[in-house]
Amino acid sequence: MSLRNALLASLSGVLLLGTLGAHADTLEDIKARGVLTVGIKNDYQPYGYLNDQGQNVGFEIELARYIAAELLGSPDKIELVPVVAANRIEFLNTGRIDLVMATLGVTPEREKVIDFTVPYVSAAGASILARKEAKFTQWEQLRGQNVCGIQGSFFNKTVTEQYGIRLVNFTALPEAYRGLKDNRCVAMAFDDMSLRKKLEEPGWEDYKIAVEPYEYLPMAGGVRKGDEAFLEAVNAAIVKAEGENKLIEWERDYDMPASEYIAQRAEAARSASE
Amino acid sequence: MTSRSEALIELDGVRKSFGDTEVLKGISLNVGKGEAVCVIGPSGSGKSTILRTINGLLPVDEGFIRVGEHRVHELRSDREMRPLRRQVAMVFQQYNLFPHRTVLENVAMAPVQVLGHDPEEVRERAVRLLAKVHLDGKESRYPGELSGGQQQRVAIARALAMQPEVILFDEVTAALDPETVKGVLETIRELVVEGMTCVLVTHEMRFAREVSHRVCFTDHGRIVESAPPAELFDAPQDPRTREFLAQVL
Amino acid sequence: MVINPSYEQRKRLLLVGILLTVIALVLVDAARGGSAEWSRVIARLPLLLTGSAQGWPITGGFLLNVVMGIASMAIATAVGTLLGLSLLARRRLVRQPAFVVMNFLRNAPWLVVLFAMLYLLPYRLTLLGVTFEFSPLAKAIIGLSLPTAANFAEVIRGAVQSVHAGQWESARSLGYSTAQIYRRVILPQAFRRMIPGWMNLYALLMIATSLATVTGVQEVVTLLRTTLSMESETTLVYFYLAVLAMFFAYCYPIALLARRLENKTKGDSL
Amino acid sequence: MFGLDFTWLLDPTYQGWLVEGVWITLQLAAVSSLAALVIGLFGALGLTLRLWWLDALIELFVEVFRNTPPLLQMLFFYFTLTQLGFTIEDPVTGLQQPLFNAFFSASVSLSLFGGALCVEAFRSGLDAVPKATLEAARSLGYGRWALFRRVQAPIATRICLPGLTNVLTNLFKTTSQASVITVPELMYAAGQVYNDTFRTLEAMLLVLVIYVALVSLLSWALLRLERLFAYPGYGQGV
Repeated sequence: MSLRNALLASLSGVLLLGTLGAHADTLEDIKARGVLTVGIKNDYQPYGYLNDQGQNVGFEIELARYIAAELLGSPDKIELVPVVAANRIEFLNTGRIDLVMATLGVTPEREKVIDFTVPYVSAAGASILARKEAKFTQWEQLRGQNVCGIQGSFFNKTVTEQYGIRLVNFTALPEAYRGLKDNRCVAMAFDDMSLRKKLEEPGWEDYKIAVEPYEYLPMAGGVRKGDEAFLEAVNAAIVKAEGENKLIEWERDYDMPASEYIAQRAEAARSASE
Repeated sequence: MTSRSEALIELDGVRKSFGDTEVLKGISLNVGKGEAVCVIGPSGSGKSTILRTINGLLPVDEGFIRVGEHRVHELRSDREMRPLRRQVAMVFQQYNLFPHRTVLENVAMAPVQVLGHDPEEVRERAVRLLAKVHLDGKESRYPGELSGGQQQRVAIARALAMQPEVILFDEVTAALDPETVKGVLETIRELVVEGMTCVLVTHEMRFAREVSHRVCFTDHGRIVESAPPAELFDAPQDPRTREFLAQVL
Repeated sequence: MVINPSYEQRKRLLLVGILLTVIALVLVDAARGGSAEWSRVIARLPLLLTGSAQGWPITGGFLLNVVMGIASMAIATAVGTLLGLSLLARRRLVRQPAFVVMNFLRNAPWLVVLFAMLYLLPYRLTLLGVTFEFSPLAKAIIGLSLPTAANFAEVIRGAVQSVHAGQWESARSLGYSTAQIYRRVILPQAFRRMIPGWMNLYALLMIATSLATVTGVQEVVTLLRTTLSMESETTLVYFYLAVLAMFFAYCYPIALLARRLENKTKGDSL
Repeated sequence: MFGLDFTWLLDPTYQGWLVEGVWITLQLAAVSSLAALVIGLFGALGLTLRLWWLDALIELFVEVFRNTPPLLQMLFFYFTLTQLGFTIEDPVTGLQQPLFNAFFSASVSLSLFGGALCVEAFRSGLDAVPKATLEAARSLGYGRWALFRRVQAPIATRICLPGLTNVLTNLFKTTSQASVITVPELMYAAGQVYNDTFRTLEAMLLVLVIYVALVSLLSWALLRLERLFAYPGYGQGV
């Protein structure tokens, strides 16, 4: 009887899966290995992207290198692993990487599965990209409408639950943009910074940011749960960088608008160390 | 009739069922060394089943079977059966030659691979046996290239190559064209004359009469009558035997 | 059915004709201004085929699909043989679990198995002091090989069971052990009948390698999707057709050969 | 236990996504199976006409769809048809809207893919009707159409049922690929859930079990059908 067999098989499959991975002390591990493995973005200006020479650069990359220098003595004792929204938590929790520094917003859901470092940037959440003639300006006005999005965005659930928006979620960003251009959706919901960058490209003259983000949220690094010693070491490094005004420098280096948030944190870091 | 103690094959009270149908309802039969016994009877009377219980291809539900010193009914696994099967060869209605091996290989492979005999010696034996069944010159052919009668004679040579004490023949001419039957029967007749112990299930009444020392008539899972051929064919005792013979002769 | 001998020939002729017409149309299109689109496809062809613009080394693209297909098939053949022989085992304790595993893997969609493997296998696994690294590519290969193995097990079972029961009887009467019967009698005959099924499975697997795009492996569909974000909309159709043609050109001959062999072995049962 | 956490299943939003996912998967499978059967039937009928050019065209259709990835076929139908002008003007906004939404694109693509497999299944059924049976019927004076309707088709349908079971279960499994073109079926729902909860393994295991259960149910039902229609003593265990 195939049905019973199927259930049996699935049960045994579930039982066979113990917990895999589970590292004890990352700080010890990386010191033994002599290399820090960090998950970063490579398609996300200004935080992490490839420059013309094909090198990984960006605001978060600078910070990651700084941390490597603090922990291991050299900014080059680092392995950069490109990640995307949908796999970065998985990469971390299965041990592929030790630290995520990939535009990771601090949300309660994520807090349940990983530990956050101290936040280092406050970024805008999702905004709405639509054709110039679009009339809506509020999230609430999009109730029941088809809006293109991306699988794995943190705001998907909120947007569906709170604003009743029907998200049409693509797996890849280019396809979502194409969906919008093909008028499969009235608008596209995505990270504010990316959408603004897209508007600068040719072919997007007929579009605008129609709805502003409904929230700002701090971005932080992520480490595995319960990895106290490592978390403390990383936090110490970040605070040290803030105190040395490094983040303000990088902000300038990568053409980011000067943010009050970073300045405040630098101030706080200095006063704490005094 | 052969007495029990001298018998090479001894069956006593053998019963066998397939699901709800009882095919053998208590078969008792003795076959002496050098004896040729024919089993005849209507189809479905259990003739082929009797043969298959003798070399353990079918396990029995009840009863006693002995071949030489092997107590077949007590053997459980294939592993325990193997020494028995080396003494009891079988020839099938559908020949069951190995289609991926040449005629010579068909005859020679089992003695080498199962009995562990010297390949050179077995080869010579196989060539001799093929000549004996009048198939010299066909050694390197494949079974698919031979007629049914020729294939059946290869099967007999294959059985002989194992140097068995008994050969079981299961309706070996039933699938053959009439013109090729003769050669096969001739080969079997020669074996009987040489003193090979044979148990034959057959529809060829004339052949049974000529070749066998004793004929058993089976009906509905029982041996109804067992007698030398002259007696059984000319003066059958049981009404069922008479009825059957009236139909087929 | 009586077949007019020229029937098949006429049919073949038409198919070849259609193929030539398509090629001619592409060429005409290339000659008349449509060539802009095709030249884009040709410019990207090394990328789509090998994953690097230079054409070497292979970092992705269609050749990576080929590599994945071959690696998965190798694993699937080994695992599937074990599984298939377990399906034929006389012990219930061996046969039933094998049956459950086979059925489960056969009834699960390839895509879901692939996804499940991606998250089920750890990135690093230390067993007895040996550390195994599972890159997404390795995971995709394993994920693709599992359903293939289950299907191959079924092919093996079918082929072995298609060998006439008389072969078992006669081998057993000759005193062969079960292992010997498999090795000397059954498998040599079943082997011929397995080959078409094995090849068909390979063609199926090759097609399924496109699913690895969901695991982020840089195979041809992934590259196609990224490439399209850089190309203008009008080239879309051309790019898709080019990649569809790649798969067709690779898989169709294999499927054709498999069918020829199948028709050949159909008649050779005893 | 075992580090698996299924507590997210209690969240009504996730439940809603998953239930809708199963429902859409069933719809997609039903629509494309029906269409595939119709395509397969017409294709096989076309083959019995023994017109060489029709035969060639059907073969072309079958081979193209059988030997290319269904995923790519789906992407093709979803993205390029709009490009080729399959659009419709929205009466309100005056914008060109795609004629085929994701569900429709997936259905069309799956129907064609499944249809190609069905043609093959029906064809091999027709081929497998013993020549001797057909000769016997012809010698009894049956004409071509009567022969097909009264003898060939009834036997062929029964012979091709196991093959058809394979095709339909295969098609059902292939519906999971529609998630890539945003059809909110089961696989898509699972993606939504685990991207939110990060319980990837749990979500994938759940979906795996659901698919295996559904496909097992389908093949079991088709097996029953096969047994129900079988002619006693004919074509079994060969």
